[in-house]
Amino acid sequence: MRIENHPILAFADAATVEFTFNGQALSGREGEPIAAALHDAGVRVLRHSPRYHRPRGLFCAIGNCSSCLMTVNGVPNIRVCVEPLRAGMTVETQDGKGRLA
Amino acid sequence: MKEVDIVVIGGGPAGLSAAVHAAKMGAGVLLLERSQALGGQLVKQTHKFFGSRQEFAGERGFDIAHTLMEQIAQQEKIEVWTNATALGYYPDGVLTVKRNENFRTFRPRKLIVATGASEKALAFPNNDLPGIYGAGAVQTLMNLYGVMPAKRVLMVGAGNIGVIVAYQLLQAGVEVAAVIEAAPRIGGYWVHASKIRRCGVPILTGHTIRQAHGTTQLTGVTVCRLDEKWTMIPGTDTLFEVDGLCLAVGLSPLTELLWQAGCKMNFVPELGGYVPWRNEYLQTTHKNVYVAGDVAGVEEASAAMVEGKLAGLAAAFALNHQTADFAADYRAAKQQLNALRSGPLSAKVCHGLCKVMLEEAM
Amino acid sequence: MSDDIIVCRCEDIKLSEIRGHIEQGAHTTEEIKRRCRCGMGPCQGRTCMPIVAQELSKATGKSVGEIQLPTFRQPTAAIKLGALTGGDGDD
Amino acid sequence: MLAIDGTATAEDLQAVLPTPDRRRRGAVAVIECFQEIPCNPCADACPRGAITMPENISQRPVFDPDKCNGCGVCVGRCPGLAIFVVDYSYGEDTALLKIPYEFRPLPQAGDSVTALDRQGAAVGSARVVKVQEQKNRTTILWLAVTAAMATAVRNIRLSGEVRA
Amino acid sequence: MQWGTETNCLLSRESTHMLENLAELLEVDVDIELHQGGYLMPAYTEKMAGQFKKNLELQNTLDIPARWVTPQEAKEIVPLLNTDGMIGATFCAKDGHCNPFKATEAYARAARRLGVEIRTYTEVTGLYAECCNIRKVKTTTGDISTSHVVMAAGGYSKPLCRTVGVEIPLYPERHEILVTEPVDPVQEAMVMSFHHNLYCQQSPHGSFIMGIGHPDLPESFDTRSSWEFLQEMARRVLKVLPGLAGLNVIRQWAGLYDMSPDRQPILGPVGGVDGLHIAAGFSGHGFMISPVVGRIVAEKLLGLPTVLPVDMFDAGRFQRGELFIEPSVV
Repeated sequence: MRIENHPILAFADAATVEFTFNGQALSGREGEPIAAALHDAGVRVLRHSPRYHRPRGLFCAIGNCSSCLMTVNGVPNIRVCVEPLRAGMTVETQDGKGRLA
Repeated sequence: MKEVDIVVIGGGPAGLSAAVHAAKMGAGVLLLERSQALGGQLVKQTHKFFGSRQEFAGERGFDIAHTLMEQIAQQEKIEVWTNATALGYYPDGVLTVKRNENFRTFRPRKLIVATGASEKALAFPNNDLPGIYGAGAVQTLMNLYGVMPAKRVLMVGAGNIGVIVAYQLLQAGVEVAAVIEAAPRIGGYWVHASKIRRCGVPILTGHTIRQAHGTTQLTGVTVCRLDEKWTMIPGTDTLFEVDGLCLAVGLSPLTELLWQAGCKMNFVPELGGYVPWRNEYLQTTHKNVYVAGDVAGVEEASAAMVEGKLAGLAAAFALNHQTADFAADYRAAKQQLNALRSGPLSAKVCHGLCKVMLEEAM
Repeated sequence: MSDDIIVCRCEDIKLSEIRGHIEQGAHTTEEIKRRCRCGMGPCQGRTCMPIVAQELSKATGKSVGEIQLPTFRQPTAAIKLGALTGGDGDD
Repeated sequence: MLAIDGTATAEDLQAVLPTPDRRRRGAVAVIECFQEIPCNPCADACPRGAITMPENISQRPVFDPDKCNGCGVCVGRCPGLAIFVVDYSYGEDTALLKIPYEFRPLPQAGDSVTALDRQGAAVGSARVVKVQEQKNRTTILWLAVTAAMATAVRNIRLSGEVRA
Repeated sequence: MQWGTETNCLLSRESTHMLENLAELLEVDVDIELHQGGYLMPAYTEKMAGQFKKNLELQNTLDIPARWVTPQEAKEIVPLLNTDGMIGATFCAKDGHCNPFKATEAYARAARRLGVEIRTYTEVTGLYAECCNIRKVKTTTGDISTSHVVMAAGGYSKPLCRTVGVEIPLYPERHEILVTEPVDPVQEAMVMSFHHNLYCQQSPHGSFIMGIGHPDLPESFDTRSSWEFLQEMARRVLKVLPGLAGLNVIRQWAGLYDMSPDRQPILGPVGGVDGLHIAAGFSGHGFMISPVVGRIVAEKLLGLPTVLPVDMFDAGRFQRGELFIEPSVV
């Protein structure tokens, strides 16, 4: 969910772009981290962990922790907390270690 | 390979200030910032800062960031690289950098490390469920991108970050179920605590997490009380039905590059963990490596800015750059830092700093 | 969901495993790393090593400051092999 | 207690609330700053020199109620949102409060809102007299409350809104 | 097992057999993560192809199941392989790798069970000999009296032997290595290219591990990493395995090879000091042959006949000018 009316901050306008998440059409703001657009759409499970297949989501938001690795445009292990959203991206939940394209 | 006078690593309050003051002395500066934008944690801070006018007291963190960025833009001697991560510092004095998706190498004559700190994690069952965030992540989502992290959040940690982010959550329209804190006392400024308290948010000191619940994402958190030996008291469980859990349980300095440089380090709990030995010029035991801000010991942003100034001036001076007011400028900044650290709340930091101060001068 | 605690997110390592290695005589972060890969993932141990150090401190009676951390190896952030071939060209 | 749950005790407040004599003379600031933090914008803000820092910025501000006229400039400047203005001379049994407010949506002058105490509990209703928006985005709300509530009320909730 | 001399072929063949059955052999319950995905060794010149084919003949007479493969077959074995310029390759499916930490642990457990005392966190500071006989080992946790010492301290063997006046021609050489983040298995076999002077394998865990050989590195105990290695490694490996370009490097480190003048180990007693036996100088391929070498060292120590002949590796060969020439070594 987006913050509609903030007492202190004004959020810069960015173009709305379309992308897909596991085949589902979603939209977000161009250039924001993919994880932000997914959160706005209510998607918080970003991957499943390599050994126990536990659901994982956004945790550190600075590209440190490996919690948010997803497959983007076919490339595995993309840190979506820092990867900017671009129009037409294919974003997929990653199960395990990811397949080298 | 590019030769540079001074490379500043980190575009937060310490790094920005270091770059400005080194450039004012006449040194060429390359400023590296790993994220898309300068400002570090400042850009996520919606509250007004403490301190005095010199440290922009009364202004909000993100406004201060913009002021510093303007100062940077005015300095021709500063080159700014964003999306640029320092990858390694090698024995031959070469710094490697990833900028966008390119690999670059430098041989800086002086290096100012202002990499800040990273958030500590907490071990409890199901601590990896989606919906559990570091406080920094929550701030990034809400305050940079305008996205709510959850509908109802439990905050862990009543240090300044915990109480400040709890207030920011309320400002964003997110419900805050409570702030819990393992210590028997609130660590953050009482004024920040009072702000969330009068919004009806309970602050539960002497409480910790027993367990998080949820199958695919967070649905609740069981909290229990701690006795004076920090052990969980049976029968004191409370369940909070929340879809967000925010961890603000402390910071530890991001010191990888300092270890790689072979700087002598010391474990100082008062400063957040391992920090480098340094002299009064913020120079480490590696003569070309200076530090400023949280990487030198976790403290407030105001102190980080002044440390940045000191490190920037000292590194430029060491490269034979001179200005007429250098000595006066330096003395004034020292006094400014001492004033910031003069209160009882800085006693811990001062105590910690004593454990890593080198005596010999530059 | 189990009651166990994930210590290392990268390699999915649980607290019970860490404690098991400590019981079997692993008394340094380096030994634990070699036995179970804790800290060897993409995050370079930033999340897990403080927790491991705490466990070692509890088990050995040493203070956390006396627990030696594993070496901080380069690179501090992940970089693609393809990016490394570029060298010092323009961006 | 502030250190335990973030709420000032009666004793804490005793030291900062206006004396009966000062109450009678009209609007006055209440500086609920109980901790020695390095900070001095309140002293810089006061046009009448009623707030000063004794020696260094880490001490608590010293307040001279006789110099204060309750203008409320400090209310909007205090980084800790810890300064309020209370005016017991506002009406027969009504006091005027000026409180800092940083939430949206803002109430409008004339609205009736729920008055909250220092723990966020509803203690009655308040009438919004004026909404003073400021450049620094800390809005100052002027609230009319019963005199009996004036030392307790420190926040508001819009009608029908449940924040926590 | 794809060596060019009978001795090395046999040492590695026997060691492979031992590793294949290590748990039974040592009577310990340890999974050493042995994975026999094969080694692929591409040839890019006629000269190299000629040597490889000669090696194959030798290997096949010794029951080592290596074979010649065409570039196309090589690509089937390693799908990411760039076969441009490749004449062919040799491949032995029985080659593989195992987890060295686990294998060491297995041996340590077996040794302890047999009564061996293992002292960790104990640094050997020197040896002590009297009348040309070993008497003591000096350590940071006290002296140990003994009449026999097996010096298997890698590059540190030389300075330690010096403490009793024995000079062995070893020198440490820094070798750098890098590892990528793990991905699902795509490459079973290790690629070892003499032409590019590199090796690259995907571990069972999923990460790729790779290193390069440097011809004339200075003697050094330095184990710090260099930035040049990252670039050089990436440039070379992407020529052979271009599909790895998108893979993230997460760590680099360096270790020491204990090099001997002919890049072959020094095994057995040394002249001058009785009771001092050397097992060092493995020049980067020690782990591979260590199971059987360990056995041989024990046999020699006890004066028993050895399972394989290793006299050609004796310490005196350098003085005599009888270097052991192995044509197939990185």
